[in-house]
Amino acid sequence: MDPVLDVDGLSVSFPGPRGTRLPAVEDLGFAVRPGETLAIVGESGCGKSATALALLGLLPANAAATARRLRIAGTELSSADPRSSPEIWRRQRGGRIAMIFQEPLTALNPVLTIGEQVAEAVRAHELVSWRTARGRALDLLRRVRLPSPERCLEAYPHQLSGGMRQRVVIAMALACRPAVLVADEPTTALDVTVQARVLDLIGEIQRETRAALVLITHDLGVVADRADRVLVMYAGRAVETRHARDLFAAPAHPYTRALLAARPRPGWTGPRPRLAEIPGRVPGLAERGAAGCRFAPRCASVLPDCHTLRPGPRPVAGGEAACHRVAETTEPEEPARAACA
Amino acid sequence: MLTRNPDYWDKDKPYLDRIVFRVIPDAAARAAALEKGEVQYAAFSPVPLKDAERLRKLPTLALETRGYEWLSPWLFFDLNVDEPHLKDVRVRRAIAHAIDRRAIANIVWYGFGKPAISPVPSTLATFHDDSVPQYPFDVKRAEALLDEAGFKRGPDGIRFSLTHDFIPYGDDFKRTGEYLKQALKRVGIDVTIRSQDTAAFTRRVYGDRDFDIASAWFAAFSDPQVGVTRAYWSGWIGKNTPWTNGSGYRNPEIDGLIAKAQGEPDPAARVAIFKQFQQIVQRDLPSIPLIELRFFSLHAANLKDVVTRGDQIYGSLKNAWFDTETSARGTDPKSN
Amino acid sequence: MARATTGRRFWARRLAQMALVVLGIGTVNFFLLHLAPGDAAQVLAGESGSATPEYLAALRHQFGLDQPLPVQFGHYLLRLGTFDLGFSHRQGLPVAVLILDRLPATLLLMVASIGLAVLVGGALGFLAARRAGGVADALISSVALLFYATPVFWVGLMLTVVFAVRLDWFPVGGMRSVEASPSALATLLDVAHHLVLPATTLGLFYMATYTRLMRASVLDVQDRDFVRTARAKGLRSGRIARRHVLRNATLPVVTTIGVQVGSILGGAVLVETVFSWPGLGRLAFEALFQRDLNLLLGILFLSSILVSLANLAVDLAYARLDPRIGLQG
Amino acid sequence: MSGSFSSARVPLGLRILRRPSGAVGSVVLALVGLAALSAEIVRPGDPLDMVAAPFLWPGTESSYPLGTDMLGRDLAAGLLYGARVSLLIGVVATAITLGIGVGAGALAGFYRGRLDQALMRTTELFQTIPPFLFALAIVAVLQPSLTTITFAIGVTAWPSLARIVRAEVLALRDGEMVQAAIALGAGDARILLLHILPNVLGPVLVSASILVATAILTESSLAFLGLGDPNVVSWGGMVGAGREVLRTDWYVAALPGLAIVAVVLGLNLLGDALADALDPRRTRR
Repeated sequence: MDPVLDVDGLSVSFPGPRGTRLPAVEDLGFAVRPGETLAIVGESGCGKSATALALLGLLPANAAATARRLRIAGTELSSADPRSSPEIWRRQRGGRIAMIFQEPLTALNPVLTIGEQVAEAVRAHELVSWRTARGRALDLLRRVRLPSPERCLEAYPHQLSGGMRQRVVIAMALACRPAVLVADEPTTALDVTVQARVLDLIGEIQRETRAALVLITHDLGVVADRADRVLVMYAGRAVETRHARDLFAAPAHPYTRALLAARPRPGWTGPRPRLAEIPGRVPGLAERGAAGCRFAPRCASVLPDCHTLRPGPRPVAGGEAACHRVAETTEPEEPARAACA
Repeated sequence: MLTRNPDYWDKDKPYLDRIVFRVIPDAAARAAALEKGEVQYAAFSPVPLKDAERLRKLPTLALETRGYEWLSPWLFFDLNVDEPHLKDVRVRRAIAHAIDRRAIANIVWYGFGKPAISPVPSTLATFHDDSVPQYPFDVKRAEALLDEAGFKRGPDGIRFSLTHDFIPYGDDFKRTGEYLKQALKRVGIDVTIRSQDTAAFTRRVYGDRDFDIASAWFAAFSDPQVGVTRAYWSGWIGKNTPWTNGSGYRNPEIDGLIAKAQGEPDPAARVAIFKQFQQIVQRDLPSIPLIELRFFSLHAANLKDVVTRGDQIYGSLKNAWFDTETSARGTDPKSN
Repeated sequence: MARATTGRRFWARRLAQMALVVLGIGTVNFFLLHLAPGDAAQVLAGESGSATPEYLAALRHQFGLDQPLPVQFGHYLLRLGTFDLGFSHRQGLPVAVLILDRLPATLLLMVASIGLAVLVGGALGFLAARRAGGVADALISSVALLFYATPVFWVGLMLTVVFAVRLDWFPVGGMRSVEASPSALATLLDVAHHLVLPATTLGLFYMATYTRLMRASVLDVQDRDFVRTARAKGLRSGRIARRHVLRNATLPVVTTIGVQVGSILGGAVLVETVFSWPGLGRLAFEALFQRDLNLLLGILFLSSILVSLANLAVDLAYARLDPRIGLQG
Repeated sequence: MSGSFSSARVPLGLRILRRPSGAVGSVVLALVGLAALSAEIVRPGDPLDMVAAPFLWPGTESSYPLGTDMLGRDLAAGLLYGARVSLLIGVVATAITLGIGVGAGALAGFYRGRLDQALMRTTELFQTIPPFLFALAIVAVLQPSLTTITFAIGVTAWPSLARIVRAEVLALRDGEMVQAAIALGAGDARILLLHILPNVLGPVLVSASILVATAILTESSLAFLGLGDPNVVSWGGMVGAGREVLRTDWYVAALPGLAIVAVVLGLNLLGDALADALDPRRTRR
């Protein structure tokens, strides 16, 4: 079954000082099959949100996106810049590929009722009357298990809780049964108790609609639980793309290993170990030289080549990793336990 | 709006079917209305004087100065004779010499006025006396008189200061005040102009007498006794009765002449009385006649016989008629 | 879950507030005008050629101006309570009649000019924001600023000279043309024809405020998350602009209208003077110079009611536009 | 996503000049200021003096490049001295407005309670009386002169400023900074003056430039209605006088009109630049 979302060579840049362009995302490639969940994980500022927005052509006006190949739900997009063919991109958005945002409090229009905003999503792609659209909206609100959906139709966003609003956003995303769902940290703004239920809802919907899900997150726990495959990003580049089990079992890239090591072990009974840190900090947009591996300055097992030669992706069990060291050793780290709650 | 009264006593008059009175408070708007023909007749200098020259040249409009002789308006400065400096007649005469009446007539009033030499305007031919003492424009004479009166120029070149309240009837009078300020500045008198509304002006000049020089215009009407003597009769002083004796001039001889004229039946004797009256007041000069105002009205070129009757501008418009033939041909021979 | 119902407490508070403000106005005006030298009788006597002191005294007595100040003020407040605005001795008519006669003209002028300012200004502001940074944006912003910086009467005079006299498209002044128009429609058109220049003059000045306000507001709303959500839903840009951007961007504009009613009435004095529009602004100016105390107080009193009503209307409109605002008042 | 380029804090003045509106605004105001200062040097003597024939068109006579008005007064001198008067009226009136507005706003915002209610009711009262009509009444009552006009404009323009200041003070009052100052035992006056007011400076500065502009416009409107100070040459007065001869010699009213437009435009541009430069959200290089 060929992938429903197939991206290769995706780059996004922003205007820098004195007319230069600064790379936020560099030469990113990944594919997602129907029903499959790809988690994109990395520290904030690594370009994962830019990637998500690029997929829907929602980048701000001053951003520039390019890609060697961009196929979404069967449509081959000639360029990653939505302005090149606005009508095609418009039909994609909400129709074939939909997005779930991070901030439920501000994601909804305060002066329109929930019903209007959900029905609107239906009418954007299907020529149906308002009455039919409202009916569909009601079904969608039931589908996302909102309490008393009839009243929600007439309610305004400020009358709903954060979790309820996120369910509305999900309902809107589902409106036209998109083939690809992009969720940009969908639960970060919610409290923990609500998070799990929202993620379950998304998973349930994905199984039912066989949609491909791109899940943007910085929470490794969520990745371990929900993701089939994982793409680890660092400073705009993919450092490792693997099956989730293989990644947690034997992280190939030093950065991935450092990320996993930085997690607290709830079950640990021994003396409380000092949490491992990654020295230095993520390079700002302006400090990303083209040559060499971006993680080199902070890498514990850095090699001379790392500073000069950019490591290409090398095959590893269940995927690939971009690191000069990968060729020689892939000995497993101490066994990774099941992810925390 | 007035509509034609079919059974008017003066048969088959008035010729006009309807007269509509429109209230246009702004002078510029009045000028535009006349120019566009929305309005066909306007009296009492309805438009800014400068515009009048322009409008008179238009083929569709005619400017009419006749009709105001009955009114005979004259513009003058009242000098408060109780003011320490103006008490001295030499100072009053110096001020008269410092003022160029031709400049006021031609520059300040754009030619809509004639230099006046006596409070009895020349339009009252029988009573007007042009042999009254004259005060021609002579700055050196003015300075000499002021020195003679003992008001030398101070280190800053100023002899003394006065205030001037101009009659609040629009920009023309304000300009006259501004002219006075410059004229007296040349002879070392520093003038501060004060502007206020009508109520404050009349109370200040004719009631509280809290002023130095005030400007005003009176209508002399056809007989000095009707319009002129009120400015000099001492009975009115300080009674807060507007448009009377502002200067505060008290001269029993003048009061006597005024009373005599009221009882005098013989016209020739009344003329002699008023000639003597003019000689005295122009000698004492409590108020300085500046110019005889030439009011004008503007009317459509094809509107004829607007001003015909004795009471002239106040007359009814029963004789007025629209000459539709000539205006059709566009050329109107006798437009003045 | 429907919006907070309109509390009776809200209405009680607002009416009390209005009464207090109006009472304050009455006090301020009354003493302000008593500071002025001369009074209505003085003016009447002045304008009628000349008057004997006895006549003046009689006039004063008739106008009640000879009573001690506190008594006059007491009378005034008493009458204010019963909405009897007193008698304009100058015009020989009760103040209320005079005001009601001139009120429609001023309301028409204000509604037209605010309407023009908000609609045109808003549209231009919206356009400028959509093309932010472009030539259209720079052009619109500078033209708006230009009108904001130009004296209202100057614009009025210029428009009269060009459009009324030279091009003869519009009448020079007044509210109705001389010929009595037969049908109501003709009268309506005639008044509208007269209204164009004065409303444009007053409107252009306030248009600049709304252009700048709408532009800033649209720019702000455009970056909001829910607009991005709307785009993510694949809505057409026109719909996004109307339903999402514009609806939210108009909120601050509505509040500004309330605040500006007072200053527009002030602007009306100038425009009504230039175009001899028979409105309250001009009447107030004349009343001031004729020391017609009752008339002027009546107008200022009415203007305060007008402003309070406008603010009330704005609050109601705002509550309808923005569901988050209940009517706690 | 895109990192912000937070470089060292660029001085306010530089940030204003960097913005196009700030640059143009400052240049215009500098020119007007220069004109006001150099009046004596460029055109010695009294601008109200009748120095030449009336109605000389600009450019017709070399010694009077901008021509003369209906009384033969030199328009160039009028504009130069007029700049001084207009700026004087604008600045002093705004100072009065700032005094009352900031005072009322700060006290209302800081002390809240009955004082706040009382001040806010007065603000509302002043806001319901049309400001121009109110200024008109004051000037007509107290006889038009430089002082009465300035006072009238100043006293009728403060309500909107009071509201802005009150809002700012209310926001700051509950901030940690103020709580910390209280904790250190600072008295109310100290807190208000040293901590709160400096932070309110931004919005006050912005509205100050707009207030000066409005004051100059109001003065010209008063002069247009015949309520200008007759002893002083002011742009508003010149436009008012020029109105009478508008149809024939429109330059008499046009030139001072343009001067007013220039200053008000300059002030507004400066206001925009200030607002932009001081707005924390849009701190650019």
